[in-house]
Amino acid sequence: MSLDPIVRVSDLRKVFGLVRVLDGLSLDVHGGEAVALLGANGAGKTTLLKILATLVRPTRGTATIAGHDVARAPESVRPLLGVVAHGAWVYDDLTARENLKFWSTLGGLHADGDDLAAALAGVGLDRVADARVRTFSAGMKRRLSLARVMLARPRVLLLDEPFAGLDQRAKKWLEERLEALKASGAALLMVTHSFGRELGVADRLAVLAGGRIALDTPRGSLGPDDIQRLYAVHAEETL
Amino acid sequence: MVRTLGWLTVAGLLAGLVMAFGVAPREVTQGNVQRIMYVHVPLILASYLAFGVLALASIVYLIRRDAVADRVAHASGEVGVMFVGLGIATGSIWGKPTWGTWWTWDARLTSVAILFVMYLGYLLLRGTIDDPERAARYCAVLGIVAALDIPLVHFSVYWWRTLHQPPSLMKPGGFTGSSAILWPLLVNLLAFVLLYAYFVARRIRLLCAEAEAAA
Amino acid sequence: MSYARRALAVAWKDLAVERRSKETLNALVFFSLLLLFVFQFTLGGDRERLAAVLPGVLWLGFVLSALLALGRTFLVEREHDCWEGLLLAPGDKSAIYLGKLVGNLALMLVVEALVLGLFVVFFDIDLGRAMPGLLAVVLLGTLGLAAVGTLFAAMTANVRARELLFPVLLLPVQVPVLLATVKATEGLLLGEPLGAIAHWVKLLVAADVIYVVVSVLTFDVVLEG
Amino acid sequence: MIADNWTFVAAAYGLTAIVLLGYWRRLAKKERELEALSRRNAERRRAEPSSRPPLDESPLQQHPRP
Repeated sequence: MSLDPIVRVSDLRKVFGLVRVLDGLSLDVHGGEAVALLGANGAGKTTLLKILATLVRPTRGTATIAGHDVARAPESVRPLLGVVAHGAWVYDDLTARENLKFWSTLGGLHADGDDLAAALAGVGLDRVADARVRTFSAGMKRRLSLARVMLARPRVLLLDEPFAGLDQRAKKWLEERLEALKASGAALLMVTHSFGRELGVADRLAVLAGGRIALDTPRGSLGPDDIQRLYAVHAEETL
Repeated sequence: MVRTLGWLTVAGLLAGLVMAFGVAPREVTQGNVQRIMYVHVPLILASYLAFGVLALASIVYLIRRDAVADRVAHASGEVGVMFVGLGIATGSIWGKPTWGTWWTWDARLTSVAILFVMYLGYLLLRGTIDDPERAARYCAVLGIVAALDIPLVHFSVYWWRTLHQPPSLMKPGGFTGSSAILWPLLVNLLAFVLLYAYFVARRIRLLCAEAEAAA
Repeated sequence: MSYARRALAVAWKDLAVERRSKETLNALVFFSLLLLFVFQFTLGGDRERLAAVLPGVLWLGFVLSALLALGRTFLVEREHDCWEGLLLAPGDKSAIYLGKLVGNLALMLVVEALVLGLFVVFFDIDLGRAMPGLLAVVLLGTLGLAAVGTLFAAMTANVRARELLFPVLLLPVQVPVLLATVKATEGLLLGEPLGAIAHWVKLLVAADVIYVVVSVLTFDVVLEG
Repeated sequence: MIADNWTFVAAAYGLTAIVLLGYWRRLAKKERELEALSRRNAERRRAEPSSRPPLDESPLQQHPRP
């Protein structure tokens, strides 16, 4: 794990209309580290991800990725980012290979045929590489968007419930991919609702409640039920 | 400051009225109905000023993302649309006795009507977007595109009209530019520019207060 | 030069999606047939009246199909949730604008060729002499419509009542282009030499340059999300 | 010498006056409303300083899923 954090968030506030969704949130994520972000529905998890992904401007406070401020210098942040959000960013009428080619070209990468084939094979989509994405299941679309992200070899990965809707085999496979990315030095921030095996990847757990980080603890040996208890204590107490 | 501007405006408007009805001569061909010019022309020229300020404020906003610049654009757009709308109304009221019809596709009235619809769209866009930051950005872009479009509108409408009917420069029915008409016109123009400035200042103050109340 | 490659990638993607789904194309083809019948019923019989009204009718058909096509520019992004993907693409966003512009131009020109073809066949109009000039005017006019249309489509993509807002914003701004194209077409169909409509063509060129330049400069701001 | 139709002149000036006054009054009215609103907010804020606004995240206005 590298020393100084790649992702630094300090005293972040975001107001929608009259509602203070984020209110003085601070969080750091180091390279090679994965942080699981837990929190009740509407606690602001997705808002935090969107701010870090330079999609939403914070009302106050700062968030930097590799030293670049996400609000003031989004252009220098974006090449470092890999975002796997609810929307899988796939065009149904294009094939998997065409989708990948489009996003890599748009991202300014010079991925040639073999890179694309390797990425597709990496996510186990090589057999359906030339099938229309319209025929894909949610899990397959998720794997395609992960292939897109890995092509760019991001330094920071923002994942919004990556494990949702995946079967056991796909979850195990995704876990290995995320471990590999962590090993390569990328910082991972993963929003999740479940306490089960998904958290295996996480080195730290952060609970978001009341617009702030209510708990930030290394996962260590915590089993699913300990996490459940800790979450219940911190997440509910401030609602 | 705004209060003094207010009184100055009132003085200007009164002076304008005195000039328009007292000093200005009774126009030879049209009779007294020509006095409508002293409110019709200043309204339209002041609205052009408003749309110019709107474009400049939009450019400043895009460069510095300064919320005040956006409010200047917003206020200027609102007052501009009101002025140009009144300009059209007074123009057609003036046209009725002069040409016998409420509306003629005269070059100047047509291009002014197009501006009115274009900047009405600006206000509609501003009203439709809830998030203030996004509304400011989109309206700034529209403000600039609309301003760049004004010369194109003028050329196209004038060429479209001049092929059939001589262009009427300042007002319907030709323009006998004598100094007796010029002075009242200039005084009224100054009065309406002051009025524009006063309304924009009040509106900006209101927008700032609304923003503070929301924060 | 990844700028050009990115623009081409966007254009290619739009045309590929359109070629496969044919959503917009079908809608526009059906729309132009509808237009043809409406004009046939109202004007068909009387040849002089038709000839006099033809430029206006033709461009009305072009503008209405342009509104349909341009209004859907960012529909595929919205429906497939790819809007944020475009936002996060590094580099100058105007590449995306130019890609979308090329895609729109191609689509609109195809439909315009169709509408023109249908008019020539069904109203048996002789375009022979006017053809080269008309081609230039149609190209310039379509570029004018598409340049601002693509920019405004991006602005109204995520806004309530966008189907209403888009035409209300676009049409007033496009009055110069509409006037110029209709008048130029009228001149050409009356057999006037290109010189007679030179000022309209110059206006169209000026408008196109202004629209494309201002759109390229401001597209980054519009696509900021 | 066509007849002097003062009625049209009166109509033009009258309409202009009405609209401009109407706008001025609307501005003044809104300013008064805002004044009252902010005064009430200030009192409410002084009355219970510690209260935290409700946490339900309003639908993200940034990207409403149409």
